[in-house]
Amino acid sequence: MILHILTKAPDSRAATQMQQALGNQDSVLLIEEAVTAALNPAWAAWQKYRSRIFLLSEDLTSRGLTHIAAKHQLPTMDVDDFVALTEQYEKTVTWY
Amino acid sequence: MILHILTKAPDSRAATQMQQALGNQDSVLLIEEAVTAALNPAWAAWQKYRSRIFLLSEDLTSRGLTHIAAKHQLPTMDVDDFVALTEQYEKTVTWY
Amino acid sequence: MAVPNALLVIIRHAPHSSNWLREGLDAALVAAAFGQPVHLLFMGQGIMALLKEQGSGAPGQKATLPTIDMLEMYDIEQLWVSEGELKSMQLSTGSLVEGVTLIADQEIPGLMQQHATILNF
Amino acid sequence: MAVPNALLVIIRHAPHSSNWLREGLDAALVAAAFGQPVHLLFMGQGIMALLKEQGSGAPGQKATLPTIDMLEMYDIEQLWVSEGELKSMQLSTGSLVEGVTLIADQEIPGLMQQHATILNF
Amino acid sequence: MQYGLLVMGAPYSSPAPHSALRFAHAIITRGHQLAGVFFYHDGVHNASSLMAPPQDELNLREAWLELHQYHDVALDVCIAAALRRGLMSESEALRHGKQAFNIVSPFELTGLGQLLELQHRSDRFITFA
Amino acid sequence: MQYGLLVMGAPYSSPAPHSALRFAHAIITRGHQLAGVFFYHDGVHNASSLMAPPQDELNLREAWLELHQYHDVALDVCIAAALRRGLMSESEALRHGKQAFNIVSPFELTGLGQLLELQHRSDRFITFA
Repeated sequence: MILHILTKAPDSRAATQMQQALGNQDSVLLIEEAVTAALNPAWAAWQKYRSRIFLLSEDLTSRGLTHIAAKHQLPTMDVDDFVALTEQYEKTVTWY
Repeated sequence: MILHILTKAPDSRAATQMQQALGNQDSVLLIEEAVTAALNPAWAAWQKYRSRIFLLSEDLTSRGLTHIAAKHQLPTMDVDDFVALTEQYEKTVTWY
Repeated sequence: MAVPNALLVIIRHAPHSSNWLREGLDAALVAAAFGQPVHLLFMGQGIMALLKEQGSGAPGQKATLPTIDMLEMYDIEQLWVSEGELKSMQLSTGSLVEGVTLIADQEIPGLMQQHATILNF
Repeated sequence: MAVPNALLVIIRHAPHSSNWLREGLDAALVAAAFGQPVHLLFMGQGIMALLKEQGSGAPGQKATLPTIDMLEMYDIEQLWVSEGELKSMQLSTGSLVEGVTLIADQEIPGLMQQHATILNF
Repeated sequence: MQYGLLVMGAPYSSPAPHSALRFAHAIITRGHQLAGVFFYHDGVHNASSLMAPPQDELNLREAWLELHQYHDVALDVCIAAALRRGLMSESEALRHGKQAFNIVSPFELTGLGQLLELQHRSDRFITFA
Repeated sequence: MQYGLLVMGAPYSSPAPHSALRFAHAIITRGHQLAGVFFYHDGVHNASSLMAPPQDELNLREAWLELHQYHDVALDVCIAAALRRGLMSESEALRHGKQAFNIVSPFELTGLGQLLELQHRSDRFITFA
């Protein structure tokens, strides 16, 4: 079980490679530029990894995407939740 | 008339944006990571801008792509030709 | 649209991801302060600099919006946004600050030709 | 394939474009020098590090191939290459250095799970 | 739990240092230990004592210093990555015949062995890049 | 013709400085003038006097120095971009109360006005980034 942290946009190479490496029980946290995934609810990963993919709320706020994420009903978490998530996953891998 | 210099791969945002900005009489030089375009002769730009898009040969050599470019019969130029090209174009724009 | 000695500054990078956006805007502001007419073209992720709801976010991160608001004071009034890219990012003009002008994709090459000097960030 | 304390180093960046490749390989070499079993996985542009025809190119640019050749001396013998990405880059195994092993895309998640420690470059 | 962080982005050019700092404080707030931070690749620039950002921007080096002072977090900097990028301590400056240096304690220049050691000794190891 | 170059990539992290240097020599070989090089964004790291790459790698700062010595090329560094990234001259070090500095002549810290001035006075202006 791995927690994957994506820091680049959904159309980046990092995002493609992360999806290739994702196991059935892994989760994904989208931070930094990756929160632009909030703009595109049709991004395949939203459907495919439902209930185990999250947006970091502080990075949504600074980029002006909080309302768009809420409108699309996408799951967010703050940095404390981020730490809590790392407590549950022994390994994390960052894609950048 | 503009000489466009692309430094990123054909699947990058920089490559997409360059193609949006390209005028009918403009030329393109592919340098640095952009020389990976040698791997893909089906890249739309090769057909669309035939006779005005070039690969920088020094950057092909250092990346081990010289033979692949030759096999695909793609046009190359060295750094002296690059300078000669800038003599002909009053403006250059670099996409990175 | 054609101003003989105008500088076109192209902004293609988003806030916070790098310093390209800030240093691109700085170049535009300095050129304007020196009296040169300056036009801005926002492409791709650069469009995110114009989102009006940008918050202060995490502590210590400097916001971009105050700089965007400053452009008008420097007489930088022409802010073009690539219409095709706005659409492909699924954004509407309503989510952007006021005062931007949409430009059709096929007009971008013409815009490039009309400007004697271009800086691409 | 499963070695309990092996380190998996993932290489995703091409030679010359940045220093990610070189600094990723350095981490792999140091781990091996410390006696840790090290496996390498090449994805995307990282596969270009394995092209056997890489020349010296422009003066002053350090080549990557000597470092790749050095891996075996450090007992780093497992070099996996993502088969799907090799194909999508239109490269064949014949264009790569000897000693690489192709790995099917669907096996990559399993590879990640089997390694206790991973460094991603 | 023991956490270790790897930071590979430069201040002001990458958001990675900001994300890492925010995460570091959240770790500590939740009662965990932060064993150390290893700076590699462009992340070595976080350690520069000559960093002088505008006054309305966070000085990232000072933010790391505070983390060390209040929470005893080790701040290790990869020596090979640092030298190449123009960062050196007093002893390295002597060795290279340079008149100045820009890495001072508690930032420590060290080898990549320390990175691997930190990864092994941490229950959780998170990369920011 | 008069050429001007804008360099916005850091040594060893970006290929831009290498490309720019190679281009600079080719300009001069073809009989043109190189009026100046402006370092902006991460390109300011090219000017660091504390850069100490491995001996089998080109020292990029020294390569720029040679270009200045033999061909009288002005080497201007954006002051705002430099200070933020930990690069300063002796006078800036005094002003900021720092013990050291890592920018020395012929590299000159200057404002963005110099970039615009170089662009205007050059017949050809090429960006490497």
